[in-house]
Parts: sequence; structure tokens; C-alpha cells
Amino acid sequence: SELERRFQAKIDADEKIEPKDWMPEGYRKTLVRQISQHAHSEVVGMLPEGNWITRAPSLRRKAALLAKIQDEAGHGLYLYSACETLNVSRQELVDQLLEGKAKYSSIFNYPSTTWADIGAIGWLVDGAAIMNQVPLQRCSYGPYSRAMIRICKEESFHQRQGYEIMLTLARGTAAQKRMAQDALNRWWWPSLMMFGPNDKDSPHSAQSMRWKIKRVSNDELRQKFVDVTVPQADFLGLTMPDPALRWNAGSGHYDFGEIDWEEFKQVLQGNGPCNRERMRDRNRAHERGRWVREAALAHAEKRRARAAAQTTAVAAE
Amino acid sequence: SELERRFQAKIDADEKIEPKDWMPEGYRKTLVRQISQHAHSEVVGMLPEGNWITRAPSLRRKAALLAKIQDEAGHGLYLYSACETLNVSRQELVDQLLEGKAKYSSIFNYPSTTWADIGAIGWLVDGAAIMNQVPLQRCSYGPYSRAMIRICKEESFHQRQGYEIMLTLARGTAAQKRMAQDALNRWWWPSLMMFGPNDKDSPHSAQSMRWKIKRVSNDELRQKFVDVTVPQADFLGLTMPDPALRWNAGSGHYDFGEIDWEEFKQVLQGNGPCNRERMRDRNRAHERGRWVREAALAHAEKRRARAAAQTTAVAAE
Amino acid sequence: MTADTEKMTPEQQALFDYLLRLGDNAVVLSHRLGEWCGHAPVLEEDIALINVALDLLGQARSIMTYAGEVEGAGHDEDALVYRRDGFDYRNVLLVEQPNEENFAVAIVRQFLFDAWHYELQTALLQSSDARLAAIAAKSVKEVTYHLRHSSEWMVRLGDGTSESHGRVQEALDDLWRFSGELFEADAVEERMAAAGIGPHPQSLYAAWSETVDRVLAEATLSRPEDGWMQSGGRNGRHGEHLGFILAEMQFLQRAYPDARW
Amino acid sequence: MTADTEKMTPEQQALFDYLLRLGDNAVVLSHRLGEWCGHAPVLEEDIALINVALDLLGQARSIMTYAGEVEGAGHDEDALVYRRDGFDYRNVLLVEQPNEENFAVAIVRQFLFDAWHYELQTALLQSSDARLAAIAAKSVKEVTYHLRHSSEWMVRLGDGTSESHGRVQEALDDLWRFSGELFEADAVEERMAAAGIGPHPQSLYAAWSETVDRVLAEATLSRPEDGWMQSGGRNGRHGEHLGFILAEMQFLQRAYPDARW
Repeated sequence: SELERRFQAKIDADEKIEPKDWMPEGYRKTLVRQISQHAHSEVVGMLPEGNWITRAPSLRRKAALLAKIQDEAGHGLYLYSACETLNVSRQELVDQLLEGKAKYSSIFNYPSTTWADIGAIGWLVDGAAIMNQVPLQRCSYGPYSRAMIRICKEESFHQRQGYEIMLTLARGTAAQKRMAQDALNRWWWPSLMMFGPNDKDSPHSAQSMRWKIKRVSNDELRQKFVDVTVPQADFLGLTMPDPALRWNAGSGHYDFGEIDWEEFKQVLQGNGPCNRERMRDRNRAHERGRWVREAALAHAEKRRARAAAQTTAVAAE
Repeated sequence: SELERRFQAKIDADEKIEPKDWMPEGYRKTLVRQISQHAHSEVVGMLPEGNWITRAPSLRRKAALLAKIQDEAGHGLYLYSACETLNVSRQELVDQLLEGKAKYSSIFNYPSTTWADIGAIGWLVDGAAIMNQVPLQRCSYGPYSRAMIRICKEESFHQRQGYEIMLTLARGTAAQKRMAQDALNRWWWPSLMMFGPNDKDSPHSAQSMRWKIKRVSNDELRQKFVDVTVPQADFLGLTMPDPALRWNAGSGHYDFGEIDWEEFKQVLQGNGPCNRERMRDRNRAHERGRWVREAALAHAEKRRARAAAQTTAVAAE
Repeated sequence: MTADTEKMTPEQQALFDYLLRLGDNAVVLSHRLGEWCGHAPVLEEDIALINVALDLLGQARSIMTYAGEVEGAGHDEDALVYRRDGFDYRNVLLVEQPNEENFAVAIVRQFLFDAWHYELQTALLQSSDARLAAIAAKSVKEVTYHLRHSSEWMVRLGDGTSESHGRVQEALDDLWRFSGELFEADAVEERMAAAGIGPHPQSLYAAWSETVDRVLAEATLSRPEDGWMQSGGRNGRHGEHLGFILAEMQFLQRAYPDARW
Repeated sequence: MTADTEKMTPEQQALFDYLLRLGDNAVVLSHRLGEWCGHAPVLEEDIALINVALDLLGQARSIMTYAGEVEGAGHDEDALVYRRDGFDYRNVLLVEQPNEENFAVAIVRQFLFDAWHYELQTALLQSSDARLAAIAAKSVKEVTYHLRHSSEWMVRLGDGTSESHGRVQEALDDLWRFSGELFEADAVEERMAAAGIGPHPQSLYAAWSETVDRVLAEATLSRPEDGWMQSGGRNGRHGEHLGFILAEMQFLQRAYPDARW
């Protein structure tokens, strides 16, 4: 159709699509799915990190962790707002999450079992997230693109903080170094999985690329992440848990081993170590907060009614 | 009346009153109140000690603490049974506790905040309890007297264990010794209060003495406890938190300072540091266990019905 | 860590104790707020509660650093927070009360504290101790926000639904017995007042009470009777909850005493 | 404490790992049972749960003492339990699952474990390791009682009220995913089986499964489908709960490393 043609032309010209512009239903749906997944990931991602707030080993680290989680809650809010510009309410999106109909990043279904995990999450998980998100700053949908610019800036701050935690541990006592290596062993492969299936197994990508919702392929991003991260691990003096990992002078990239796609599939299907715990926690918080949200609504309604009554009374004088 | 005269004669002759014997209603009521208070105390007393099970500092101490608390639950059971011989159901008694109508020993309204408290509770609280209970082995009511014989034996084992914890701490590091002294400071006065008001303020005692439900006066027992305990504290190398405490060669007893009866009154009235926590814990356990008790009853009922049906079927054959 | 206080003068000792009271309140309340993280009733409230937790943590860090200097035994903020035993903690009992996964409890606890904390920090602006006055100058802005936040929730919950009204009134009735400790005077507080370092605790009562009355009125809540008040926290006599807070909070520092983080 | 295992032969290392698995199961499950103390649904059950906790603790002490001797690094039972880090704990994930203040969870967890533990201890009676066989001789009697106790509750709750049936079925469905780990074979287990020290894990499955079927049938409960099974605990990959268990359990030993208790 003409509308579609003009829409695609705008995208091809690298102009932004804004909420009031016409857009194909598929474009809208794809964006809603992608942005809401991202929002849910920020919210669920608070749990493995929140797990260490009460046990952070110094006041400085505790403050940084609190601030980081606060940023993530804020990202969740922007992203839900960006989604709402696409005519879907936050309530609907949250319900989809709580009913298990919506996805969130599968990495958050792994447990954070030592303090080093807070370092590894910042370094690897935020690192992989940034790699995914930087190209999205140029996404064709205006509100998402602008949210990404702000989010990426904060994420890279978190990523540096995480790396610094790892560095402190890696340069610390033998017990701390062991903790750091253990965290790397557990988080490395899941963070590679964050880029999604191999390109050959990722059928939705072509359309998303045309729409400039997705801008770089999974495998390209994953390779870039590996290339950036391996020297960082070397600098830490830690060993990557991948015997196949080696520098390939010919390609100018690191070769790395095969991802365990069965594990990836199981985690996506709800069988990760913490899928049930995460959903249980979110559902409980939601249930236990119900009376509070109802009270806030009821109170706002009372205020509106009183203000209206006062206006009427004043007008009648 | 003749019944009363014969009843009192039996008591005067140091014979035991048994459940099927006639007894005055006042005697029955006094016993129910006293035995059920004692039972409730065993049950509520599990809480301050249970508070340290997960944190006991060695496996040996943890096992001893678990065993001690198990004994207390057992004492609760015997005592409720002894009470049931007086025509009152355990359910009624438990309801009285949960509704705040029945008392329990006010000492359990103090918090157990360090490991040394487990030592101090054993040494002082069980020590005071034994002092109260030893004469009750000769109580006129048979079931209570027999329960007391068994309970006293176990309590004195607990008391020695508590003292041994204190000794280990007092002979330990500076931090441990400080912990032990702190616990003594906090538990000494409340343990003196366990003997109840001064004799001049204890009006019910005369009748109880005649009935041989109570056999030694509050002040006598308290003095005996002080006389026994002060040398034990000396042996530990700990200081009693009472500047007025001194040996009186004339009386052959220790003189000691005035008890803060206002504090005693406040704790009895529900204003101790943990009254609300203790009642909240008991009530929650009761509420959360309701479905379990209902299930057990329903299942027992089903079994009975099935057994009856089978008997009928067999009889019909 | 046992506070080695032999070398302090009585004035320094009193100031040290006073600073620990201020700092411990902030540390412990911040911990309780942190427990909500990811479990608040609405995402905006996750952010708001973390915000308060962060402010209190920042205040605690400034105060503890200063306390360590006054003590002169080489303890930094982390040594004072992570290596001190429960009976050396000086927070009021109010702040250690558990959340019970009940937002009403968190809000009432916070409101009773904020209304007092606001008056305290305002008074500390005039402290003869320049360091405390400087900390107050920063804190008073934060505390103003905290009080607004908790007051607004008191009103929303009190004048919301009948369920919320009942819950918040119940929490208020339950926590009221911890409010008296905020205004207790003892040798430490008297000495601080005499030296112009801190306000006399009782001098804060009238304004606190007025704030409480004003907010409760708007929230349609009843002010509980002043019954028997619990106390002891400021002198190290705590309830059974603090030990669990510290076991969790201090675990890593205790388990790896030679590590830096 | 980091296990200093350099001086052990591979056989000793495998035996040490095996003993830690046995001992850690008992320590962690005993801890979870201890959390019920004073909060059980009925006083008789306070006694019964403590009884099971005590038996497991006793088994843990015998096993840990032996493990310390095998390791040969001078660690006694307390050193192994109180100074070992989470990722050195070798318990199965099942036993670290939280009580959730839900008796159904406690009973299902216990039943799935007991039905396995009974088969294990029975098999260990035949161990070529005399020490383990002797420990099993004592344990098997205790475990027989545990299994009877948890089975009876499975039946009471399953065939009780519709509420109790629903709760226990839900707990069963939820915890089933942790049952697979009990029967996993790995190098340690294979080596123990080859040496006749312990049974091959899979050899316990048929009897376990039969017990489960029999009790579930009487309890009118449905056996969940075998879906994806969680594992990792026996190799030190735990969930987020264990860290909190250890922070609490180990606190005093960690806070006062030079003290004896």
C-alpha cells in the first residue's frame, strides 16, 4: 500500500517513526514485544542483584549497587512508557509478564550466589546488553531510540563498575580470586546466549532489519562481545571457561566453542535454575502490593471528587 | 462440709489427690491456672531459645539446644495432659493463651540477643524454675506432682548445660567474656522476678499453702536461689549487676537490692520487650497450622469411617 | 571489633556515642528499606524506597567516617559498620523493626522516624560542631523529601480504602510504642545539648507531635494513646531482629577478614 | 576455609567429596527443620521435627568427623561445617529449598528425601568402608522412622481436606524437579560404586520410585511428570537460598574466629 511504501521510505531515509505516524501492525507488534521484553528484563533483573543489597561487603559497594538497581527500575519505567506510545497499557504488559506470557532476558534465570556475581553481572551481562543496545540507539522508532540513548549511557557506567568489582576481587586474596573465577565460569556462557540464536536459526531478523528495529545480527554482536571481553578477562588474570577459545589471526577475531543450545532452550522454556523463583517473587510482590495500589487509586479518586465539589461550590457562590 | 473436711484431712496426711477424687472447685481452678501457666511457659519459652538454633556456634551446642527445646515441648505436653485430668481441654487452654487471657512466665518476654543468652537462660531461668518446681514434686495433686518429678530431672540437666555454656564463655576470649557478662546483666533481675511478688504482696499464697499446691513462699525460694547462684557467678568470674549484693554473716544469707517491681508489673501487663512478638509468633504458628490440623482430623475421620464400613461389611458376610 | 575507647576524653566519648546513634539509625533503616528492593507494590515505589535508602546510607557514611576520626582508633566507616557487635549498635528500636512484607509497616516506621529526623537535622544545622552542621546541611534537604514521601503515603493509605485504612492504623498502633525512645534524654544527649552540639531530645517533641497530628488528621487516622514506651536500642539493648540483620550485613567482612572489597 | 586437598590421593579425594555430600545434606536439611522450632502446626509436630533435625545433625557429626580424618588437613566437624564457603557445599538442591512457612513444603521435601535416604542408608550397610557401614547401621533406624513420619503426613495431608490436598499436591509439583539430582551419577559416585563404598545412585531409583508410588497412591496424590530436572548442588552450584543459610549458621564462627564454644 501507499502508506506502507511511504513508511518504508521514511525508514530507508533514516528518519524516525513517531507515535502519531502511521505504521504497519507488524511493526507495532514487533516493537511492543521487543520493548516490553526489554522492560520486563530490567524489572526481573532487579532480583538477582537485589539479592546482594543486604550483604554488600562495603558501604561504598552497597551504595553503588542500590543506585544501579534504582537505574534499572528507572529503565523499566522509560521502556514501559515507550511501549505505551504504541497503544498498549503498562498494566497489560505487566499482566503478560505475571501470567508467564511475556518473556524477559533469560540470563536473569541464573542465580547470583556470591558477591562476585554482582561484578560478573555488571561486567558481562551489562556488557552484552550494551552491545545489543548501542545499535538500537539508531532504531527507527523515535521513543525507543531516545530511551536507548539514555539507557546505554547508564549501562556503560554499570558495566565499568562491574568490571571494577571483578578487578578488585581478582587482585585480592586467594579466596576472592577464586570467587571471581567461579563467577566468570558460571556467567560466561549465559552471557553469550543473551545475543539469541545463531543467525541461521533466527528467522524474524530479516524483517526487523528492514524496519531498522534490529540493526546488527546476533552473531555479529556476539562476536564483537567476545572480541572485546576476552582481553578484559586476560587483564583480570582470569581464565575463560572455553577450551576452544583462541585468537584467529586470519579472521582478526576470537574463535570460540559451541554454545549449549539445549541449555538455552531449557531456560527459555522455564527450566532455568531460577525461572520459578523469579516469577514467584514478581507475583508475590504484585499480590502483596495490590491493596496499596488500590488505596492509591481510591485516594486519588477522593481528591478528584473533593476538588470537583469545591470547584462547583466556588462557581455557585 | 464433710467432703471438704475429708479432702483437707487427706492433704494434711500428705496423701495425693487423684483425678477421680472429690475436690473443691477453688482447688481445681487454682491448679488449672497454675499448671496451664506452667505449660504455656514451656511452649512460649521455646521461642527465645529457638531463636538461636540456626546460629548455634558448634554442632555439639546446636544438638544440645535442639534437645533442650524438644524437652520443653515435651514438658508442655505432660502439663497440658495433667491439666486435662482436671476436666479442661487442651484446646481451651491454648485458646486462652492465644487470646491473651492466660499468663505465661514473664521471663520469656525478654529477648535472647546473643549466644550467651542461651547460657544465661539455662543457668538462671532454668535454675530459678527448678527452685520453684522442686517443692512442687511434693504437691498434693498426684498428676502434677508426678509431672514435676520428671520435669525437674530434665531441667536440672538443662541448668548444668547452661552453666557450662557460661563457663566456656567466661573462660574464653575477651569478646566471649563480655558477652557472658552482658547476658548476666540482662537476665539476673528478671530471673529474680520469676519467684513472683514479695510474700507481703502475694495474697493467694496462704490458701495454696494449705492445699499444698504451693509449698514454700516466694521470698524463701528467691533467697535460696540467690544463695545458690552468687557463688556460681563468682566461680565464673562474673559480676552480679547488683551493688547492694553482699554476704550477711548474721543471717547466713546474701542480702540483695530491691527488685524493680514497676518493670515486673509492666511486663505482666504486656509491656515487656517481647510480649507482642511472642504472642504474634504463637498466633501465627497457630493460624498457619490450622489447615494442617484440620487435615489430620479429616483424615482420621475418614479412616474411622472406612474401618467402620469394613467392620459392617465383614459382619454382614 | 570492640570499640577501644580508652584514649578518648569524656567529651569525645560522648560525641562518639552520639555519632554512632545517628549513624546506626541510618545504617539499620537503610538496610530495612533495601529489603524491599524488587518487591515494592509498584515500580515507582521501588525507586522511591531505594532513594531513601541511598540517602540514609550516604548520611551514615559521612557520620561514620567522622565517628572513626573522633574515636581515633583507626576505624573507617566499614570497620564501624561491619565489625561492630550487636550490643555496640546504638540505633533506636524503631528502625530495626521488620518489614513483615507489609508496606503499611514500612511507611509508618518511616513516617514516625522522618518526622523526628527532619526536626533533628534542622536543629543540627545550628550545631556548634562544624562537621555535624555540614552533614546536616546536606541531610536536611534529603530528609525533607523523605518526610514528604512518607507523609503522602500515610495520607493515601489512611484515606484510601477501608482495607488500607485498617492496615495502616494497625501498623501505627503497633509501632507507636517505639516512638518514645526518640525523645529520651540521657547523659550523652544532655552533654551534647549542653555543648550546643545537638538539640536536647525533648526540644524536638512539640514539632514532631504537631507533624504527626497534622498528617494523621489528613490521613483520617487516630493517634494512639501514649502507653508504655519501649526503649534500650540507643544503649545497645536491642530486640531479637538486629542480630539477624547484622549476620546478613556483616557476613562477608566477617568471613574474609583480610579481604578488601 | 578452603579445602586443602593437595595431599589426598584420588581415592581419598573422591571419598572426601562423597562424605561431604552425605554430611551436607544432613546439615542443611537439619537447618531447615530447625527453622520450624516453636512454629509447627501442633506441639507434637514441634517435637517430631526436632527429632528428625537432631538425628540428621547426629549423622552429620559422625560423617564430618570422618571426612575431616580422610582429608587429613586437621579440620574437625565444626571447621568443615562452619568455615566452608557456599560453593564448597555439596548438598543436593532439594534440601536447601525454603520452608515458605508452609508445612506442605516441609513434608514433601522431607518425604522425597527420606524415601531416597532410606534406600541409601540401607545400601550403605553393605559398604566396604567399615566406618560408613557403622554410621549407616545407626542411621538406618533413624531414617526408617523419618520415612514413616513423612509418609504418614503425606497421606494425612493428601487424603485430608480439599485444601490440604491442594497444598501438598502443589508442593509436590513444585519440588519434583529437585528429585532427579538424587540419582545422578558422576565420577565421584561411579568411583564409590566401583570400590563398593557406596551404591550406584541409579540403583536406588527403582525402590525409591516404588515407595513414592505407594505413598502417593494412599495419599490420593498424582505423581508429577518427570520434566527437566534441576541439578548442580552436589557439585557446589547452588541456588540463592544457601548463602543466607550459611550467613546465619556460620556467623558466630566467622565473627569470632579465635573463640571456642
